[in-house]
Amino acid sequence: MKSLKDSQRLTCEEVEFFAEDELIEIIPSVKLPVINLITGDFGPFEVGIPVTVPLWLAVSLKETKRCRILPPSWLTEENILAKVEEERNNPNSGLVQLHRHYMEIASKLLLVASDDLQQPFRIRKALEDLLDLRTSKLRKGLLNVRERTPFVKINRASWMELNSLREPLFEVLCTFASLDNSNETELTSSTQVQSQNVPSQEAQNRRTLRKYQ
Amino acid sequence: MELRQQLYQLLKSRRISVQLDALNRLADFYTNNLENESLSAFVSKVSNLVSLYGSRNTIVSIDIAEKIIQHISKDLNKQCLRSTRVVDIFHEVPTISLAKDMTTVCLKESTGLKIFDTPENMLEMYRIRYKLLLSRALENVKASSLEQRESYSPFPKDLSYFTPIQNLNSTDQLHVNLFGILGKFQGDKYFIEDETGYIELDFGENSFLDRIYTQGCFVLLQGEWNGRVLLVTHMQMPSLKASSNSMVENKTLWQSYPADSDGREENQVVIILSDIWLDWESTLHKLERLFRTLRQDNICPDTVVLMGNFLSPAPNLDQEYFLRNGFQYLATLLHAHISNEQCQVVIVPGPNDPGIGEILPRPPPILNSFLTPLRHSFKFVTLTSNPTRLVCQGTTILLYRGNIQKKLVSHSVFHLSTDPNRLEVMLVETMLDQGHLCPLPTEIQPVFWHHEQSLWLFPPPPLLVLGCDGLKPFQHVYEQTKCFGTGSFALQGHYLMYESTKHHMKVCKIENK
Amino acid sequence: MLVTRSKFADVWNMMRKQCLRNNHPVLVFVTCTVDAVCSCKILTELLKRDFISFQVYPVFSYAQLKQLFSQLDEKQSSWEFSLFIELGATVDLLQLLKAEMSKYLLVWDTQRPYHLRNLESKNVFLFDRHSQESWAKRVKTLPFVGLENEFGFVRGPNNAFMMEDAASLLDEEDEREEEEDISRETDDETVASFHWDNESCSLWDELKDEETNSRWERWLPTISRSNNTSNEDPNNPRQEHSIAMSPHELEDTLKCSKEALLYYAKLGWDACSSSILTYVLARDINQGTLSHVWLAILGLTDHFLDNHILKGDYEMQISFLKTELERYQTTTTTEKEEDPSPLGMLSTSFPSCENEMTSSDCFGGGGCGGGIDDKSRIVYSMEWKIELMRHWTFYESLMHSRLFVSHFATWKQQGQRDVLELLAILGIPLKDAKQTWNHMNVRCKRLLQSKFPVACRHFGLYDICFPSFIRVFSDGSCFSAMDVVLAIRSSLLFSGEAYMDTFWKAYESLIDANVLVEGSHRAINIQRYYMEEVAQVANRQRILSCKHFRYIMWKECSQSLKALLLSSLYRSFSLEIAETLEQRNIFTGTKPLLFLAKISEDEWQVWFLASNDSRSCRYFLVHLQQSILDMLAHVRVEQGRLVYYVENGYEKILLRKLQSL
Amino acid sequence: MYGDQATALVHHLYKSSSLPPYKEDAVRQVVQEIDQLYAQLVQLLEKANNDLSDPRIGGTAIFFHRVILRNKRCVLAYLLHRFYRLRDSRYLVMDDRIEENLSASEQELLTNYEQLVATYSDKVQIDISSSLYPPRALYLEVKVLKDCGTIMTENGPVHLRKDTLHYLKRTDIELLIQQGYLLPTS
Amino acid sequence: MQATSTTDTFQEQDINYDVERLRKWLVNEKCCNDILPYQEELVSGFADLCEFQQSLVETRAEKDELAIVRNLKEMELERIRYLLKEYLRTRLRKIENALFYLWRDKERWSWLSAAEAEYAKQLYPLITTHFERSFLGKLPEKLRALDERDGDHHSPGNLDDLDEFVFLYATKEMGNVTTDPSSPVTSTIFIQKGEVVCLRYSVAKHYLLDESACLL
Repeated sequence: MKSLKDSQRLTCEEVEFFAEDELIEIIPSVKLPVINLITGDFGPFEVGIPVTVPLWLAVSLKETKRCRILPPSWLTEENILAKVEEERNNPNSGLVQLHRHYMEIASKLLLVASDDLQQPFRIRKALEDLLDLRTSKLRKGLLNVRERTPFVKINRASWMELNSLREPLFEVLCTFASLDNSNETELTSSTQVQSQNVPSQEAQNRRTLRKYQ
Repeated sequence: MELRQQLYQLLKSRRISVQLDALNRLADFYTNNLENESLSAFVSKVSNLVSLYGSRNTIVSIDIAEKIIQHISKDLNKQCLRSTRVVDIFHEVPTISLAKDMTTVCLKESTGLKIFDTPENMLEMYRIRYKLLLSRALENVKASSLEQRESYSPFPKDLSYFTPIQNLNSTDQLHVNLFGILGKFQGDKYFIEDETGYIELDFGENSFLDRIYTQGCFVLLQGEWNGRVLLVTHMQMPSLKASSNSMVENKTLWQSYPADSDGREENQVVIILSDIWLDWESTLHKLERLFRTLRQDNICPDTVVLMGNFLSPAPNLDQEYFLRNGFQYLATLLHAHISNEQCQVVIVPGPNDPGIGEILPRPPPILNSFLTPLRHSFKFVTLTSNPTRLVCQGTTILLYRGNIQKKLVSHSVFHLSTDPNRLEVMLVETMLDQGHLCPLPTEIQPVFWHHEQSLWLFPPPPLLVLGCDGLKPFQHVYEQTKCFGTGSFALQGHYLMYESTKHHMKVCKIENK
Repeated sequence: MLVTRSKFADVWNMMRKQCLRNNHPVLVFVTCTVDAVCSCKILTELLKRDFISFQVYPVFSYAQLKQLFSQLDEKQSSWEFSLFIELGATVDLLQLLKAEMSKYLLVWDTQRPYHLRNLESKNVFLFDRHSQESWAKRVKTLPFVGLENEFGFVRGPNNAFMMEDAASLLDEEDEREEEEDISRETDDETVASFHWDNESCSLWDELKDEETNSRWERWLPTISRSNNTSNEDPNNPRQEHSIAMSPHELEDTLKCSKEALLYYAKLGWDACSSSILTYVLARDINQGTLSHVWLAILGLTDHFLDNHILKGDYEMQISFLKTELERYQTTTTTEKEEDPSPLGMLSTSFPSCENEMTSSDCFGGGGCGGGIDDKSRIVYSMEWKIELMRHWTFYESLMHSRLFVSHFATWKQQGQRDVLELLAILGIPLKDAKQTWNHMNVRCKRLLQSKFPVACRHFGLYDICFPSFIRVFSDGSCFSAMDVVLAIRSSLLFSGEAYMDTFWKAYESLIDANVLVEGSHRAINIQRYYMEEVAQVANRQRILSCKHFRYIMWKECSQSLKALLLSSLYRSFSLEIAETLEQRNIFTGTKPLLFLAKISEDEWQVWFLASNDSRSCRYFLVHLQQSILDMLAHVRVEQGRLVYYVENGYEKILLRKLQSL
Repeated sequence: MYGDQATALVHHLYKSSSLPPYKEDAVRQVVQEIDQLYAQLVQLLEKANNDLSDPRIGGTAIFFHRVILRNKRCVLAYLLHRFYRLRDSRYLVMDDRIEENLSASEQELLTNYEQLVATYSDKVQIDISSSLYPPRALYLEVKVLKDCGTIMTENGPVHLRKDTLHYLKRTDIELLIQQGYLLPTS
Repeated sequence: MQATSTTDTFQEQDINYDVERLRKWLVNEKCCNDILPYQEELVSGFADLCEFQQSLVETRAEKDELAIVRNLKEMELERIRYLLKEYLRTRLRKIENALFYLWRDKERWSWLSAAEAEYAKQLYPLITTHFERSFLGKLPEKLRALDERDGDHHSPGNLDDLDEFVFLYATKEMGNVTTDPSSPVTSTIFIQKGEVVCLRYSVAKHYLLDESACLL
């Protein structure tokens, strides 16, 4: 069963992969014609004129030194630090709104385009803090699930975080649910015991065992 | 190229990685052999076999590919077991060779195709045949000694009585029996030779006409030795008679073929044509008529043997043109009249057909390019050698197309009677006695010595089919061997029909209206 | 043909276009040295940038290369360009590989002298740092192509006349050398924006003087014989000439062979590591990155450690790299001020140990595990010539460092006492000195940094420092270029059959820091081993001297020694020996050193080491080559003209020949 | 106790991560148990000539019946999930040990299954057995671990010799990587 | 939430939102155990598009500067192909898991594509014969039937874990949602656009089908 589940579930790589579809601005350093992809037409690329492309495209251009990446507005040290502050200040309210792929995008850029970022080292640090805060929050939230609940609202969590949350949360919910179910069934069975109607049961047994004769 | 791509993709989709040469090999195999099979079917077959040879996740190298191909083609053959099997004489005929004690012989696997000979090969062959025939001769003597009461046998009764020739040098006056090969000096002088030496012969007045004696054939001699020449009083060949338990016959050679006789014993019809002169209108008509008639009295041949020559002896300019059209026509004809496409077409080259001419055994002719139409309409078209052997439900049919009788007659020692029927009989018996399809020295009939044994008749085959120019179709039974002359289809429209269940072959003729 | 720096980009782009046009892969052939591996890495990076598919083949000998090529041919694999790294310059590639005219061979090789056929042919591109004009005139004036065989052996005259001829020639040489030197100074100013252009292999002007020719007359028969007999490809014009000898041609062949002889009889090293060349290429096509610089540094250091490069030249290039470094690390260096990471202090470039200490302390084990990525920094610093200090104890590394071994003879009682004394002067307790460097007392490190050079001076050791770079990984662990090179080399030392793996281990250690660490451990053992061997040689006085040269002979090799010699480490090893000998002044005088080792049942490895490019050395080399040439039937020439493998028994003959001077 | 064998089977599979060897004998034992139960049940019913009104008889009968069902279900689950794992193992880097762990029947099943998948991907014109992981880059740098001769790629043949480094289209060599011939560097 | 907003900001570019949709359905499939309707037009459409693009890429005469463009196109092809293949693979997996269950469920059966239905049809005998060979065949005849409807009605590989929890992401306002139909007390929540709620699949299902929400 286990292997089966894994083979089916959404993996981190995939989430990362989806993140690469997000659009981002670059400043080309070479002249290129319009690239018409299936996703849509991008370009034309004129030297020095910013243009928006999917992240993966930006990255592969960057890797071949054909462009500079304009980091998204939120990916600066102070903005992130601000977010961190926010998280700190209200520890028991929900998470802070962020890009749903902020982690993936940030790490990608830090990897390939650190020279286009202002002070990558410190951004990295800030991000790590942010991540820690948020994960701890989520974990706390997980502990808050105390009894059988039909639903849980998780707002403003990034996709990656959701994905990491999935297994444990469902574990918890399911166990609660099953507990309930079990005593439910027990209850029903007891009622059955009270209102036992022999003939029907016997008839059922008959049906069951007919084939042995 | 295109195909190769597809194949590659399909294999890939079945998670099979394949090396380039292996890929090419498979592609070729597919194009040549399995036209009518869908590519994907072929691929799935391959993928199953891959897991058979070498594990599922090994890259398919060339030799694995070969294995797979062998396997598949074996399956193909299984499908066509019903049709008769053609023995590739160059690869499948096991060779007889002398054992250590130069008296018994043993069988060896064929060494495969070899062209280049050394004199040693030739000597080897002669020696072996010498032994075989000698033993046969001795058998005869023994046999005759048993029945001495009834018939007079000219030979004394002790068994070790063939005098080695070298012994004669000591004496100059002796009555001797010799066994050896007949040879010819310059001029008209003959001599006999055995392992030890040779002496000149003098036939004097008497001539022996029971067989066709030529140089290079083994004979028993009896005569007076006068120190210089041998006055021959009696001469005969080591006859096949009663030679049942000689040293080879008991181990039959053709056992070593995989016996194709699977349980199913339904009747098999083999049609044998000789001399199909495709450049003659009349021949084509004859063919047409033949197959029509066949279909009318619904005989559906499982094998059609086409023996050469495919062109009339008349010198014509562009053979190629005639051959191509001829075979084209033939293909359409067969396709039209023969329903079962399992039917096998065997093509035996004639002496005048393109290809390596004179030397025997004659390798398959160079007709391949002409045969494509045939190949399209029939699965199994085999170009075979001459002579060749068919195995039809366990019985071997030996086919030989060549003007052997002309050769023999022209080199005969004695002047022969011109009675054709007599000639045929003599011809057949000579061959069988000599245990050779053309018992002539190499300067007259060159042979590939490595494969000479495919010309031998040890043991005599149950069915021997001779296609000789200028011979009417005939039928002669000598001991256990039934021998048939095909006659010329082009000229008289004769042909042979063989039915496996009855083990019966008959000479037929299309009535010309 | 020669590709000078101005042309790098053009040639490369030409190749790029071709490959992209008809999707052919590029073949890369690499020898097994650190420099080669580094430049290979750079080049492949460049290829990846353009999505050009390539294939890398490690190569260990020309024989193997040949065989590889024949295989490629029969596999009809389609290719147009192939890159040769650290091999091929000194041999006639086209003839050796039977490559047809449609192929192009790009060569980065530091070995000199070039094989003239390579210079001549249009299919071979030799990447060279020399400014166009400085080479151009020489190349033009080398008219004697074709006298040499594919390994660049020139059939000289019979030995009797050899001696004084060569000698006198070399005299002329030296004069020319001097004026060359002056010209070089001037040259340097003119040389284009980069300073890494000095002429170490320069002997070349036409020899005008007629009177020498008279002497060469006598060589004539031998020359013509050699031309007819020696196996050269027929399509070379000079051959027909030499067959039909008109007096005029006769004399000029004469001259040619003379020049050729001298040309090929040079000590085969040129100063610029090929990884620097490749880096410059990357930079010119605007693909340079920080990691490329690092690779270049490693390559350079590799050559420096093997004395393939003159000190001045080395410093020039270090400074060049330093400027390059600025270009990439500007963004990060801005952080320095407020950045709490050790990098800030590191940048105070002297002494290295200081910052090492801090880094190792405050960044003990923490941080995200190694792996050479952009998170790490490269810092210029003055390094001490103490191998592997950071990965060993100070004491041990001192005892085994090449400098101190040669200077103190640390394998002797006396030497050890000296070292102890040194420590005492420094005021470092022995137990601290024997502490692993990372855990060494901070005070001691301070002491070291302040007093060490002085103390050394007291022992007559003056230059214990050399400019180099350190790499600080994100986890604070810190490698000096020298140590990295040593670590990589250690993995090149191969064991048994799996010599292919050695190359790949080296390659990985460029990518993976963990492998690098293993390497450093191995390197330590090798250092130890070096010392043992050196000690043996020096103690047993294994050195034998003749009139013109000295030689060392291992009649039987231990397994480990074999491995050492067969790998590319043999050179640094022999260097260490040579230095020691000089320091211990055993047989004073700068006679060239000849090494002979019986590496297998039936073969001797023979190589040659000259302390300087002096006249006598070159003269000896001429002679050596001639004698090798005479017994070519029994010699395997695998690594160009550096190392010869002589059949067992013939080594005696060789020696006799050489002694018979 | 009844049904232990069967549950043991399931547990055995559940504990092991990859595909453990097929437990032929265990299955056989379960079959025996079922047979014996069945015999008893039938006998019981005959004795009671199908009069189930007596709760004792009925109860035991039902009990037997349930045990039988349970056993069956366990074994079936065992087989089915073995199949699932087999299917998944196809996509991982395959090693031949897996092949040994299969029962004959499973071997056959596997081959048929592969055929089935292949036919499916032929039908939809999409080769679903390739590009199993999110594509990172178009080309890969791989080191050749085992000689695999000359193979065909989009840009002509390439000879993959042991201990060489190659930079090729991922689509061309993905399979070889899975089969453990090539190793992606870094 | 972000995705939409970002794409809104880049409205001037003509983005092919089908890619978005394909991805969404892939995620939906991946995030629940149930089999959802087969997105015929998406799959076939993209298959054709890929073919077309591929042909373009191959026919394009490569000038070296355009080589990079070519590579980018191929790269994107790879990405989209991956989406497609993963989509199909996931569905096949589910079919295999739910094999014995699908037979009885008309609705889900109707949601399969023709090829998939065919696949299921052919897979069923394979597995059943496998069972026969290795187990059922050895039982007494009466017990050989594959699934017992009576007694415990569990056929092998049923979807009892079908009604699991999922992350539901509202692409538009969904209003009041009754979260737990099973329990007597009806609890409802108000879900507005862009919220993520973790609840039972049985509840989410209906919203998935009318594309007013998708799973994460």
